[in-house]
Amino acid sequence: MSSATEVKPPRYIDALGEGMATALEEDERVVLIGIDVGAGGGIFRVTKGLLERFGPDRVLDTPISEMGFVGAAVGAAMTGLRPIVEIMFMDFVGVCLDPILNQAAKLRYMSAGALEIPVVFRMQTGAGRSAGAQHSQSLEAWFAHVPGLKVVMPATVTDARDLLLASVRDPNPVVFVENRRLYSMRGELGEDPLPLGKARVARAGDDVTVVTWGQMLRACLAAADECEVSLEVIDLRSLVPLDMETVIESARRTGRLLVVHEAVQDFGAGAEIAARVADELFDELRTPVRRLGAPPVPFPFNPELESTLLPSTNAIASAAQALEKEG
Amino acid sequence: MSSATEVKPPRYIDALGEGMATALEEDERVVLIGIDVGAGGGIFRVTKGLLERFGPDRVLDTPISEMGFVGAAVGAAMTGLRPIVEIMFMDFVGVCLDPILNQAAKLRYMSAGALEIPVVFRMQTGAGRSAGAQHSQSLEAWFAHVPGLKVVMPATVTDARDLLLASVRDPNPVVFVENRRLYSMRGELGEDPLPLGKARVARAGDDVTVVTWGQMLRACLAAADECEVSLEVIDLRSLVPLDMETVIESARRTGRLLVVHEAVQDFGAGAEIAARVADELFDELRTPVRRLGAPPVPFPFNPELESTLLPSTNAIASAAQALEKEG
Amino acid sequence: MSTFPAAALFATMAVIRAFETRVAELYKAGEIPGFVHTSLGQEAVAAGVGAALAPGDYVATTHRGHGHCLARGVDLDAMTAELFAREGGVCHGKGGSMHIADPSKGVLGANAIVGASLPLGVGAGLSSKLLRQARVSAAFFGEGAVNQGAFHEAVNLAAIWDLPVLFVCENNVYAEFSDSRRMTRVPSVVERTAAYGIDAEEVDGNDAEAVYALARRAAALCREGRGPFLIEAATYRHHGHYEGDPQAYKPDDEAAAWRDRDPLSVTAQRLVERGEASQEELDAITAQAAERVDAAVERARTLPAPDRDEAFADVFGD
Amino acid sequence: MSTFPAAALFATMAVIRAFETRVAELYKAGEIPGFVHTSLGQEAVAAGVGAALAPGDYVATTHRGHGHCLARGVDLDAMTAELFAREGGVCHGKGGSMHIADPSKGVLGANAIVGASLPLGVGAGLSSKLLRQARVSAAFFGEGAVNQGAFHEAVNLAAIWDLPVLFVCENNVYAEFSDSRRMTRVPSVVERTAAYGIDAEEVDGNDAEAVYALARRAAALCREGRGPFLIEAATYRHHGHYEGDPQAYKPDDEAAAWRDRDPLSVTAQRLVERGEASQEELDAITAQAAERVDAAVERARTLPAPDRDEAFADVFGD
Ligand SMILES: Cc1ncc(C[n+]2csc(CCOP(=O)(O)OP(=O)(O)O)c2C)c(N)n1
Ligand SMILES: Cc1ncc(C[n+]2csc(CCOP(=O)(O)OP(=O)(O)O)c2C)c(N)n1
Ligand SMILES: [Mg+2]
Ligand SMILES: [Mg+2]
Repeated sequence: MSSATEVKPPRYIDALGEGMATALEEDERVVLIGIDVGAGGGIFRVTKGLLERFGPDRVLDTPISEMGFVGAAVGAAMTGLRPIVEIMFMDFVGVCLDPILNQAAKLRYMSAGALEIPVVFRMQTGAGRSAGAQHSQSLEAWFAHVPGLKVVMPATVTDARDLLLASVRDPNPVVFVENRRLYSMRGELGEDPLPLGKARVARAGDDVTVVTWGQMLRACLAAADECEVSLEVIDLRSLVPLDMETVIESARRTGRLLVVHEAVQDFGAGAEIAARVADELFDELRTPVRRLGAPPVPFPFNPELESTLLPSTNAIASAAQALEKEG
Repeated sequence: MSSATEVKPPRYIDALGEGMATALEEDERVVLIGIDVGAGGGIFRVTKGLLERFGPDRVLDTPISEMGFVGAAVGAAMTGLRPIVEIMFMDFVGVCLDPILNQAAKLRYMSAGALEIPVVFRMQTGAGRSAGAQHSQSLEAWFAHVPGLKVVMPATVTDARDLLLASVRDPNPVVFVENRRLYSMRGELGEDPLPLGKARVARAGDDVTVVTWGQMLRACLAAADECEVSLEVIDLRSLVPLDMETVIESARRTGRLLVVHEAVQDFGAGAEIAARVADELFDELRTPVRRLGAPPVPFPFNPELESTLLPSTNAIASAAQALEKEG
Repeated sequence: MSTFPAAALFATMAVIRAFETRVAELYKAGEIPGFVHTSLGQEAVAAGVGAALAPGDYVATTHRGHGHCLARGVDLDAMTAELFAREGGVCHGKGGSMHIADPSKGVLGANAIVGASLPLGVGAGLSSKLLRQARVSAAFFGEGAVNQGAFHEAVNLAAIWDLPVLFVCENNVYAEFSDSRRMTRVPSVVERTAAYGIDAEEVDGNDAEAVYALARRAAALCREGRGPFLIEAATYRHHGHYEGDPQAYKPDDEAAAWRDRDPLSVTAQRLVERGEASQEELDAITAQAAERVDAAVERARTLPAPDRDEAFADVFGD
Repeated sequence: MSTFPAAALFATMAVIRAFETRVAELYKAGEIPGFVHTSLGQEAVAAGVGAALAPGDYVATTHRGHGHCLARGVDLDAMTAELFAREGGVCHGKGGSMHIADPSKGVLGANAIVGASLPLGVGAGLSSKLLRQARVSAAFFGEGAVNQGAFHEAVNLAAIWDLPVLFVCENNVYAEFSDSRRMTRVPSVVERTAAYGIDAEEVDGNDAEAVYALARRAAALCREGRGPFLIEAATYRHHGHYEGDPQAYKPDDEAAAWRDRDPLSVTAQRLVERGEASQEELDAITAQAAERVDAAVERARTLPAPDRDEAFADVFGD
């Protein structure tokens, strides 16, 4: 976007860092916890400089003990701190799910509101880097299925900052899903942030509504560019809360809906959106709701094979065109 | 069902025990691993007598180390054994997910088929016993979202035995979900088992197709009895493989579909079935596909509150009747 | 040695004993839903540690946590109502026996996931340290939980962060139906704790005064920034794992032998011997405890079930 | 002491050194996708343990497992092709550097989840015991993985089940960018292992002969049913955590000091001193290793990408 002369706009990764810095700045109770988030600056350099700036009492390096430090973050959130805990690859929830599933999501409810748990679980997701089957999963649907958790997926540079801040300020546990492949993406930081829980119409259009989030937003916008039909692209921003109003309003207008995500399509989050829209707009839809996600296979190491599994710009464009032709 | 004079038919729990005994009997490589599955006979007495009958080399009691012994079961499956490992309450996957999610589900694929992992993960699910929010979850949708896992939910006495045996004989990792509330249910054992992967029409009908599994089958059949309209009740039996043919065939005939499950409705497995049917039968459905599941709240301890969260026979019947009126 | 009046420890134990005994009966009678795990026989640990902690200190406990909650001052009526799943319950009937929580008393909750109390307790200790509160966080757990990875990770974290965490292991011999000594080659939890380089001591878990003395010393160290500290309290559960457990796994005379060392008798005897209390006084305390529990039960029975809206409240805060 | 020809250990190390060196270059050049973690500096552990194991024994390893795979005889060409994600890859290009697996050689796979190799290795040991195969299962892991609950649970399980598991901890000082000595109060893994009541010994991980001798003794004990056994091999990784890591966290002269104790030099020197090999012979072995690796790389470059159907194959077996 930006020419050589002017200063480059910030990257998604810079916006995340700024969001964390602001959170640490504005609230003494905010702490950052995770493997190499301090001295190392983060395995992907997301937290670079925060230890130097805020000190070891605010930015805590941990051993490789996710069950321990994620659980400790939940316990700390119950007792006055507001931790941001990094789980690194989303796949690693395999070793530290209990504090999220059985503790953070349920303790407020089980204590009838006596316990408040303001904690942010940062994790990054996404295939397309030949990271292999154990470092590429998108499991946001899991967390959306667990009552008591908010699930946030920033897809833009400004949301990387704005949604992170909103998540830290939220009194509830938030699963904050970053997409690795967006880290180097550049973009502008907005003025007044859209609240957590509101979807955003990223591109207005008339023929087909495309609902997506995270990394796939770029592919959907690219598809909108090269597509013969007019796409309205909605960046969902969060699965919980789920802003169905924006989705329904758009799908009602276009009469056609395509849901696109990077996660495996079967039993993925797209199914919930498709099921709701197909029900609410039963008499108004011109065509069936369609979904585009990864097929039911683990992600292979080989880059070509891997990329064939992810919804491509072309696949999105042709799916949208097909819908438009269909009715 | 059975009068006092004749011998009572076996319980679901007896059928599970018989299935495991047969598996241990017919194949030397089958072993049973879990907390108190041996001397204690299982926390719910499901494995009673198996240690005495097959000895400590076939039935292994473990410490409270799920990550360790579930991972060990996967490693054992890779090297010649065919373990049945018990995780007890499904909620406990919070402490032992990695061996299921990142190892069992993926190692065959990552090794291009060189590693075979015939392991059965037994776990029981279900609310309605005031077990509290950490002992009542139904998370089958999670596992169905992970490529490489089969997901089986026996709803009848004969399936408790037949699907368990089929799972043990399967060369793949199987998540085997028992429902605690079915343990004491009595029923007949069938002659020739329906294969794993086939849904079963539990009740033929004409007006509304009801798809369900596990504990909810009973409620759906009861609803079919008291309902003014004719319900075709389908026991899905497994989510992976997913027998959509049976579902589509029925829904095409009735033109109406209701999916009922005990799990939280939002982002639950019902959404996948609803999304597929709404797409495939777009022009044939008379009414929108409806879902009945638990609302998005943890399960409370109080029995009355808890029961109001589970789809009741009445709720199912009226949802079906409403569909029939709707069109 | 303890400067804390032993009679007070006895009184606390008497309340726990009366409560658990009554709860066991009520559960059997079908008046209490769900699962119930009583701490009968382990009262001295709850009383001793409970007395050693200060106001503002934290407690994270387990499925067997009634005694810990009572010893930390959670209201008896509200707890009883909770077990009855009634409106006045400390968790509005939404938590139950395995999830009693009362942050106003520092009780962060009983927990139904074995091992979960340790990381949560470590988190509370982290808050105390970073917020400069000098609060001690006591994490209770059973010897069976020591085989959970959460134990290993949590103790190590507390150690490298020098947190004011008091790890309290109630070694009551069994985990469910299994003798925990068969589940490790090193049955001594204190020995296993050497792996983390923290102070750890074993104590007679049926001697409330001994538990109190050690816990007070350990808590003081934690407050001075010399934590964490692990206490292994050797004790025994008189009842089964859950109420209704036939306990076929217990050797014949084992239970009897432990009952001879019943924590209440141990302290009662000493009080009388030292002339600190007469048998009459102790009987009065015992009777009083039973009356309090009876009253709480009567009260709970009269309470209505929680309002239906409770089922949908408190999922999210705003 | 070792009766295994030290020259053979040197030859294995030479192949690993050549392979890892070349892989690092190719990764830098962008010829290898994904993440790559090399074991440069740790060759003696792979060579020593690899030589001590017998045919049919199992190996479960980590993200840093190239050396272990090569030492157990996984085909160099197939491994190279795998790193190139090509058709002839040992995992058909679907696994990659972090997931090399070859059951025909007993290699159950490298693993990208820290700590996962331990429970899997315990499972293989369980198979060996229950199927009466007297196979040893070697589970490799780094000192950073010792802080995972999986370590704690797996070692305890192997202990109570008396399994033929050889736990091999490569203590290379760092876990990612962190000095592991800051992540525990007890940096000695052998000391921490006392918590499980199993035999554990430390060894100079840069001395292939010492590693071999200890591993052979430990494997023999395992075969006799006297396992498990834990080996802590003190070593150092010459490169960063992953290729491209700037390694700002390493103190100035640390790397240099360790390079003076380079495992290949250590063994080479001894061979020459003891007159078991001349420098010329060693140079020839080194050159040969480089040639083998070059040939494997040339070959891999010519291979096509896997057929597109591979992406959909091997999810389920039937
Ligand atoms: C993660 C997990 N695994 C298993 C269980 C089932 N369970 C409940 S209590 C218990 C035994 C706990 O033993 P111990 O830690 O010694 O505590 P005690 O019951 O003796 O007080 C088990 C296995 C559980 N609740 N959570
Ligand atoms: C469960 C889990 N947590 C974190 C990571 C990220 N990670 C990969 S390697 C590594 C360091 C491992 O250190 P160590 O065990 O000493 O092995 P080394 O890299 O030194 O060989 C970490 C933290 C991971 N892959 N899995
Ligand atoms: Mg116990
Ligand atoms: Mg290391």
